[in-house]
Amino acid sequence: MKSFWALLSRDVRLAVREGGAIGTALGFFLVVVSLMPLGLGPDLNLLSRIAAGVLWIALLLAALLSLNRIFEADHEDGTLDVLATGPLPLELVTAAKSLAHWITTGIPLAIMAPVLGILLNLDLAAYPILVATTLAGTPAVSFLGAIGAALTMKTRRGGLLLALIVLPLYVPTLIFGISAVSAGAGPTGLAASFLILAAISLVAIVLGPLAAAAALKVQLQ
Amino acid sequence: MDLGPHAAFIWISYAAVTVTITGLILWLIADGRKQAADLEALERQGVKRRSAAPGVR
Amino acid sequence: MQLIAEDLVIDRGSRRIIDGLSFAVKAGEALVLTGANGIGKTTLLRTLAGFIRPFRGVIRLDGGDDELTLGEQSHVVGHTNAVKSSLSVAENAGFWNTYLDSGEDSPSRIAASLRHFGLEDLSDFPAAYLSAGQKRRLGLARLLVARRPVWLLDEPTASLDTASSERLVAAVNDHTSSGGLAVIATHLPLGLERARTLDLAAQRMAA
Amino acid sequence: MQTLTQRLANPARFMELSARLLPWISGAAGILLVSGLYLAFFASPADYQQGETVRIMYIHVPCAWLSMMVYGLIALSSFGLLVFRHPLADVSAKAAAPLGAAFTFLALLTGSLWGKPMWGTYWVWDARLTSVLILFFLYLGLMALRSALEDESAAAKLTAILALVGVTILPIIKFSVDWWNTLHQPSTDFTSTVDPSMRLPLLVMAVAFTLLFFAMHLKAMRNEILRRRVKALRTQAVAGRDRLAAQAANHGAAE
Repeated sequence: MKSFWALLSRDVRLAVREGGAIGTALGFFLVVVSLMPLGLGPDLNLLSRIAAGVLWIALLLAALLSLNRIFEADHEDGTLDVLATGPLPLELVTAAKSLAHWITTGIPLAIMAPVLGILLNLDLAAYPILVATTLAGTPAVSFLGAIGAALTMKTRRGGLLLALIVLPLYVPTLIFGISAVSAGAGPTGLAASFLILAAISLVAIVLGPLAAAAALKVQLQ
Repeated sequence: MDLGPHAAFIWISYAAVTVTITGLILWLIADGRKQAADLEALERQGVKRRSAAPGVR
Repeated sequence: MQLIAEDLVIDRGSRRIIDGLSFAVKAGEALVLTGANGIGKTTLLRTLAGFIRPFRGVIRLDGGDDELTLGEQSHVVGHTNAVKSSLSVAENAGFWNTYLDSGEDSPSRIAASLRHFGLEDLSDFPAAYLSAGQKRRLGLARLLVARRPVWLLDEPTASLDTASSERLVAAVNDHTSSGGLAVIATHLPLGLERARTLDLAAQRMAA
Repeated sequence: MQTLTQRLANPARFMELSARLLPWISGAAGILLVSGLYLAFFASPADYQQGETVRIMYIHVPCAWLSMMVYGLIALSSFGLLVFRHPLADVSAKAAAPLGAAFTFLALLTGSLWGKPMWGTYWVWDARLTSVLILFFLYLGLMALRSALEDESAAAKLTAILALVGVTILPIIKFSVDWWNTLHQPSTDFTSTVDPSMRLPLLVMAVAFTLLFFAMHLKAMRNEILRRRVKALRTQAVAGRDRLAAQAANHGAAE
């Protein structure tokens, strides 16, 4: 357990100190959301109707950008070899690294989402729901994304390939994330989609590290 | 002073500008102190500059 | 304690790299792997570490911890240093200490390992400032940060100067004399004590 | 005769000069700011259309002005770096970027707070706001590019290229956003005419903010120069404090 915390806190510290990755993901999120009105026209009623979808898609794309660094940097400098011979099973190594990715990318993006809601004239009542659903949904983004990151760790043009592999896996998160925010469903519908969203994340937290560790074992050969 | 029905927006605007600029100024001062202290610590340890201005390449 | 490999056959892709290799390294011994580039030294070390599954044959550590794999009882030093440039020298060593070893007396152990490789005055500097040789030494300091009975070193003297190589040799000698064992791939004669040489080229000729 | 920029080329002389200049600029900015605030709140009338909210203009307009001026300064510094290789040009560009981004952010924020009472929503995709938003992105891009590059002299040149590309494309962006906006809705232009009674406080505030920026910019440049000295000394120190290298050198001398 001590090793797990050591790895988690080291990854968070590296992300904070190197800073670039978090800032780039947030900036990308902002730019993608701002491009939407330029493409669709500045009609505020239209924008507020599609706000939830735009925010979720932009959030997924922004998170996607930072995924490939989860294992790549550690592979390049040989850290991954040493981590693999450590006392921690590889499944927990991938779990710690996915969790660190969620803390340094998922949480900042979730906090940023309502700020960008202003640009899309999102209904004020939807803000708490938006934060809650993005926080509940983004673990799936990091933990499923780690699978793609492990699979494409050694490939050239890994970023594009990663998007191709991982985006289909995000479909359930996207559907229930949006249906929770587009409040038309009413309180019971809202609770249902929120619970399903959390369940998807829980499945991802279990599945992601297992699959990513299996992929890493092949990659380390 | 009566600023009408939208006084809150005026106050928030001024507060936001004040907080941001004050924050920047404080950060600049703190950063300046830190760099000066680092420089002094290095010089006290006997590391000397080789040329007049190696700071700028 | 004894590291034993029996009738080892290792394939990489469709190429057979190692064919029917057997050897044993006893506690207190260092085995030096020699042979030209591409002969399979790195492959053999990565197989011992457990990254590559051999096509045939057995690798085992007699007298080791039965609950751990050989890799988990080994220090593996490859061509890369596993050093993060935005962490300081001390933070790098400290991380590997906590991650690899949960034992006590961590601070003194970290300090001793940095001192052994001549980095003690640099411990507060970010590793980004280090030269290639200094980074290599920081990578090697990992060997002393946590106690492990088996050392698997792949070209450990790469980018080291003479004085630094001597420190590495001293570390390996200390390790073997206190009952550890080491397998080292290298081109250069290192002057190790209690060392045997295994020439992979000759081995291949024999097979 | 030397020009001012030539005399400033030596960082040591710049440090000396800026240390003498900084208190005066800060003091002037402070005095102007206080008098500007007095004029803005007590010596100017409420707008007959917008009421008291027009007082947001006295900080919004200076921030919007600075957002453009600072980008111009960065472009100018970048030009100075790429063409004349002026040693302080990159220090100036690097120090200005976060300050410019902050003022652009404040222009957007105060604009949005000004808009809420007028339009009933915090954000409308008005041509002017949209252009400033894109300017903000350009700032973010500059800072992100610099932070992503480790080699400082390469980072300096590459960000300078990006800044010059940005300043070239900016008018095209402005034009296209205006065009996009007229496609969809009539322009909501609300600052076209400024009543003479508001002109003086606005002018004072604009000058105060500009001086404030220059004071902060000077300080940030001084910090940056110090940071580079520290970095150079550290690099030197790492070589000097290597025990093994020192030992090897002693051996060499003894033999």
